[in-house]
Amino acid sequence: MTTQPIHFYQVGSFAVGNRLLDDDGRTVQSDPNRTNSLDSGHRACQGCGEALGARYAIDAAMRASQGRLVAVNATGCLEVFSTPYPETSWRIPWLHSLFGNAPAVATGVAAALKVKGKSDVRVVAQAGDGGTVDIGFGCLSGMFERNDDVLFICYDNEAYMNTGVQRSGATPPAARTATTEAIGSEAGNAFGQGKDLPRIAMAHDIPYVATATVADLHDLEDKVERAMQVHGARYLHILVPCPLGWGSASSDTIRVARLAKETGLFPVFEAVDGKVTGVSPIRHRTPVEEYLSIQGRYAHLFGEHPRTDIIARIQAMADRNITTYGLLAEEPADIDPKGVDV
Amino acid sequence: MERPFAITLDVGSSHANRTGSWRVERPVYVDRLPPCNDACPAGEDIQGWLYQSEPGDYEAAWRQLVEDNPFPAVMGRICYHPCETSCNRVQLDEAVGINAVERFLGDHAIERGWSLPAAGPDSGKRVLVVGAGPAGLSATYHLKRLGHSVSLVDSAPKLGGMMRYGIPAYRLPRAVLDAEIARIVALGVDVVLDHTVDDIRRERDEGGFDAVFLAVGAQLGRRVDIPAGDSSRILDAVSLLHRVADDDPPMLGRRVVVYGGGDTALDAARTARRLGATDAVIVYRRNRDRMPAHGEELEEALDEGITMRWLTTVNSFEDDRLVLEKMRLDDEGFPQPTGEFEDLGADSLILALGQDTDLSLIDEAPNVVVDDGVVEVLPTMMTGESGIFAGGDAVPSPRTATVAIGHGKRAARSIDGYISGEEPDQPGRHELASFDRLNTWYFSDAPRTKRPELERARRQSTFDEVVEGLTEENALFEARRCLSCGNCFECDNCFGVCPDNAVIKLGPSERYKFDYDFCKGCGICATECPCGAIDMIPERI
Amino acid sequence: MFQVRIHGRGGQGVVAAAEILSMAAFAEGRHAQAFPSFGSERMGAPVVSFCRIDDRPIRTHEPVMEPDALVIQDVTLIHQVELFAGLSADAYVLINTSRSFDELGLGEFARRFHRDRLLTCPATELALEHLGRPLPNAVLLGGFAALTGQITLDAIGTAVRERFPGAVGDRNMAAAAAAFRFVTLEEEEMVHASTD
Amino acid sequence: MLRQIEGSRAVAETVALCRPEVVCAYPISPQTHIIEAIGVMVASGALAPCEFINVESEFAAMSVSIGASAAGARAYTATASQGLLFMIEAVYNAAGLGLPIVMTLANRAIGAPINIWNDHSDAMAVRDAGWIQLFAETNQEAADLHVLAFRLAEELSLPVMVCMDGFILTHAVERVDLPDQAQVDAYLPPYEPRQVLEPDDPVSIGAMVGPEAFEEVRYLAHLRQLDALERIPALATAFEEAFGRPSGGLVSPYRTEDADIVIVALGSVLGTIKDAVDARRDAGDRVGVLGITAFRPFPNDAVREALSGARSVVVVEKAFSIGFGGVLSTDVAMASHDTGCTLRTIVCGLGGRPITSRSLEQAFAAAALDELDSLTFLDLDHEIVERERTRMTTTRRSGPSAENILRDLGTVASRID
Repeated sequence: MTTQPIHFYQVGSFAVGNRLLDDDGRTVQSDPNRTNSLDSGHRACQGCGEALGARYAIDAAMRASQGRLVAVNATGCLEVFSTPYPETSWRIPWLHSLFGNAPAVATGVAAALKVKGKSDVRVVAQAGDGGTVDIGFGCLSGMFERNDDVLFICYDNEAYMNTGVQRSGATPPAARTATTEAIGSEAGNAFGQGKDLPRIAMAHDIPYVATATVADLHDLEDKVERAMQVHGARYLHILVPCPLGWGSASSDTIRVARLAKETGLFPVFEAVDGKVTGVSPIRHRTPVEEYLSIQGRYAHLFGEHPRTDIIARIQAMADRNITTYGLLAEEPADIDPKGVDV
Repeated sequence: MERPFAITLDVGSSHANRTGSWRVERPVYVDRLPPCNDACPAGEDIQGWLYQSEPGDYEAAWRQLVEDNPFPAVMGRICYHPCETSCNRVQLDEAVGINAVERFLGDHAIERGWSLPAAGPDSGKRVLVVGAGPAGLSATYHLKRLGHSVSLVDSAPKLGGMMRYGIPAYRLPRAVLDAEIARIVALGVDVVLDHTVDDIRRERDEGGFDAVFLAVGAQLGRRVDIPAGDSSRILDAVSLLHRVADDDPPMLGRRVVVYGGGDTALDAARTARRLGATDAVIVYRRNRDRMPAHGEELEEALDEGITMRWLTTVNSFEDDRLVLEKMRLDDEGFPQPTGEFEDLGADSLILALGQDTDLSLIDEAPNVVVDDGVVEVLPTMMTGESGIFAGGDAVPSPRTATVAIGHGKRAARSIDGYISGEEPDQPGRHELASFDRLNTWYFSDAPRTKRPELERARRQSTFDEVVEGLTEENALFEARRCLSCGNCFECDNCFGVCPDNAVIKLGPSERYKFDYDFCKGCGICATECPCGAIDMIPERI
Repeated sequence: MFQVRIHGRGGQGVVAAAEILSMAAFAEGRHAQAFPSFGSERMGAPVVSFCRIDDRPIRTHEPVMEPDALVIQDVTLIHQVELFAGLSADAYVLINTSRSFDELGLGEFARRFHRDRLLTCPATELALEHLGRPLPNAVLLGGFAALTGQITLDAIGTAVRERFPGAVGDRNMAAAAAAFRFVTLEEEEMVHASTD
Repeated sequence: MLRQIEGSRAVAETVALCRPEVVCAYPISPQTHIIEAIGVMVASGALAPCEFINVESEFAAMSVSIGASAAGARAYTATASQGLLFMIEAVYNAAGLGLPIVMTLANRAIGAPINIWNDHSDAMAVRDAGWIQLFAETNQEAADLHVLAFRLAEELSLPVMVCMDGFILTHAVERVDLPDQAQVDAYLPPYEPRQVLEPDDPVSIGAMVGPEAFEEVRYLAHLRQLDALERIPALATAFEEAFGRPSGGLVSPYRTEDADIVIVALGSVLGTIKDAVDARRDAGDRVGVLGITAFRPFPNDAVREALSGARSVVVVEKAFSIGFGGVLSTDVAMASHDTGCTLRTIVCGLGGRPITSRSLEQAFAAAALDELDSLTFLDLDHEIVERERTRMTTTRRSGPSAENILRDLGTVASRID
């Protein structure tokens, strides 16, 4: 992953757009003519991170494929809030089949396009963390193993939100869900490895695996674009905070995602052919408390008798990520001289 | 293609679902007052002209600037820039080098020979401005733009007041001063020099002026009675600087002592060095913390080898010996004598103990109230006598050129209102754009560009300018460090981060608007706005 | 049988309101049935819940088509959805707002009903005052008790405390009692107004 | 062209002539020979263009077919038994989305106890999934029905399941007249999808449908199955014209005119039944046979008409609804409720239990004398059943019945492919 050169246009490298940059220096989202693949009128909650992440990713994929894109969607929040009869929010060809089969359905679409000679049309499959790491896992692994020409995008909000916030294989330790209540000495979800899907995907040696968050649009769009440049099975894992399930303010969706990355709890990296080739370094290292304390699902760790022991274990997880992936930039990203061209 | 019923849906159908009805809070775009603008005594729209500079449109930036202040090049040198002190960026890394950019724009304009906006259509009204310092010249400029004819009177042979006679050339090169003054005169000003006004009423009535602006400044150096054998070796800083400005420098000898702790004391000491003094010592009754002089000035002085005698007073001056007494600060922080004395060899003593105003010209204008040696004025700058306004060092306020320029502008507007019989419209001030409203994540970290300084050896011996300007690249860089506090600068964040596509991008310099049909009021746009230009206001329930 | 329909938004405790009302009826030894409308809506979207109260066992499970009372938790809903569908001229309507029916532009509409059966009550303000949180659902039940006389404030109290044990329940109850007083006063004023 | 060929092979070659564009393969006996053969044809280039995809489960096999069909490709797969149950969620989904997938079901029993041999339990388990279900009596019909199935599926935008008895047909080498490519091309036009995922005309397929429209959606699906009742005979006629032999259709009556006993059945057992019936005819009983080719949609009218003259009807079934009785019997009873005939059910051939014409003859003879029980399990070993029942009532921990019975029979274990 090539870390962005900082264009010194006030916010050139971090904001969605910038009046001082020409169009190719801006994000897809800054384009008034972006596809809006997931259009207004959908029924997602206020401040839904998944709705945001889906539009970010699919709009970028639309630009990368010159608008020749087909999407397959697993059952889940995204599917339910985007296509309740009689209204759809999708502006692209879109197919929903079942909860657990999105990767296989996408494989079928890709096969059909190939046999029909429509090589210009590309296929994305999308699912939440439940449809990816749990019920869709078998089909996903099969798609990876066959290296089918599909970009699979997981919008990870770390629980089954559509059914009312139950624990999934991607729910982090100590997090409260409807099935891991904040009761008892080990309140919330149990400590454990969880299913590290990006790593599992890498183990299939597929050409491209990457993680991203809705907090860094430039990074997310770059990864979608790179993923679209290659063929075969590709996997993009996007962290999308859920105000309802995480108990965070609807206005904090991006902030929470940013903190997930800046604490090191959610490593943002990129892997080609099963090898990590780049990480998005932490810009302002932040203790995990800052991330945990603004989410209701961790409220039981604070309050009158803070569970410093559990917070310490979570901090340890973050620190491990920081060492494993080398998330601390050696020297602060320096300013690109071209950034102040006169 | 015939679609299967219900299971297959057509593009765009979700627009029928107006999710705006979910909203309990609505986002609204606001413009807030940036702290720099708030702090500028001359009332400049600093964020405004920095915004113009960022794309490199220096003329637009300069024009924006001179709307309020006709002296960018001068201010870019001598202003003590409270704007930078209050700049929100201080809390991020360092303040934006506003003053340096201002100077760059000022110099750039002089190089390009840009002229000020033309005088307004003739109102047929005449205004007398007494004193051609920053206050008088500023008032003149704004009065001309309002279409009034101005007669500008000064007792000195040249225009500029303290800018010329109080500030040494190494801080403010005369060419720069002359250029910016000339631009004002070019608007068509009736200038009368070497003329001292002794009775303001008579002057007004004989000249048939509709209004008067008093900007006579504070020209009299304060003296204290110091027992001295040869009083000719004692002079005050104001006259020293004045004579140097007139190319008639006095003989000071090699050992010069300056008594005082203000900027003038530093100017005097640094000037003495340049006149050949090997030892320039400043004697001050209090300590450094209580010194009224500005920090940067002191730093530069120390760099140049000026030495300080803190907590010390001058007791007497016999032959070539000064008798100094050590002081100590009492609990209130006032200096108290200790009875400990010491000698200091000196060829001359310069008193820099502050200045007084010569107000003899209002003796015949009893309604003009004088208190503590300065003229009482209303917020409109009008004195007790209707039609007579005053500003600058002659009224109670900090005695800086920037304040004076602000007075000039305010007075000009009040005078315009007075003679046209209309209340000058007071533009309502926006709420302050505080740091906590910013989302600084989006701003690139970037340290401030320091202005290069003349290497010391050269500077001590000449009156060449000490501080050089920024290169264009640096100026641009500095301008782009602006956080645009409280004012949208079109970063597209709100447009990008809305999960409901409820923000409409109106195009370059047109900003954005909300689509309340679909906005659910989540507030992400407000949280992620870098400059805090979005408020969330509750929908009434 | 007395049938109630409650309108609000996902996340405002609309379903809880119906449940609490049914628990209150149960506490009075009556038969009650509370149920939500199931939809794909999310937090913030308009939602509806229902409650039936009767002295006999309730067998029907059809939706409530013609409610005897309407409780509107979120006044912003009046500009959309068939809020007043199936409402008879004898129905009760309680709207959570500090404004009057005329201010809401419902003056004309309101004249079709009994004047003393249509009331507005600033439940959100009362909730903020007593709970410190804008949760008007339990509060409105106090107003409902006063408006319809279908249930006693005590029964509401029992149900609220069962639902929210401890301090939260007490604070909710205080707010509900305040709403009860508010509505009672309004009613009395109307009586005076009509007798004047 | 006439060939002496294995049923699976005949089906594979016929399917290939139908030019499927995406074929999904996941192995399960007894369907394996079919997809193996197609795999070879794709690999050799004999079948092209075609994507042959080795998937990781039956669930994926049907899911890949769904994606391929929705994207405009002619999709085919095959399965059996447990495999069908593992994909059942996707089976319903394919029908709900109206995707014209054709699937061969090599009928096999469902465990536990695990059993790889033939009966119809699997087909009956997805009876209500919304698929058209055609049953083949012979390998000739099995092959022919696939050609008809693709055309029927694509005309109506409904998935079609061609059921053929596992092993009995799939593994039997018999004479089959295979069509040639030109004949099939003439009969089966290229797939023109009713809807397709296409960037130039984007639509959302697979919306969530609430109470306000779901019932209508289901009713429309029912109407399309009723349309199939019209189309199946028409396509059968067209088939006979094109290929010079009858195949398919809704029902196939045999000696039913003047019959006062009619035997009703599905699939390959019909052949055996016809032999038994001929024997009973020789013995003087007026017996006939009604073969049901289209089980879904169920041809009520055709069945009623065929049974209208019968005094007694015997339904021979290779599946039954535990705790009730016949499955097909229920449908036949509904169809003939007003013909005044008596209806009996013979359950036989479960888990591959051989069905002999001798046993059938005895049963039919009993039926002629009105001595046949209303629900008869053919060739059931009552002694074993009794022994196990006593074992269960006497000892709590009697162990698994299947193993007990095998022990009683002296069989050590049974080979499982």
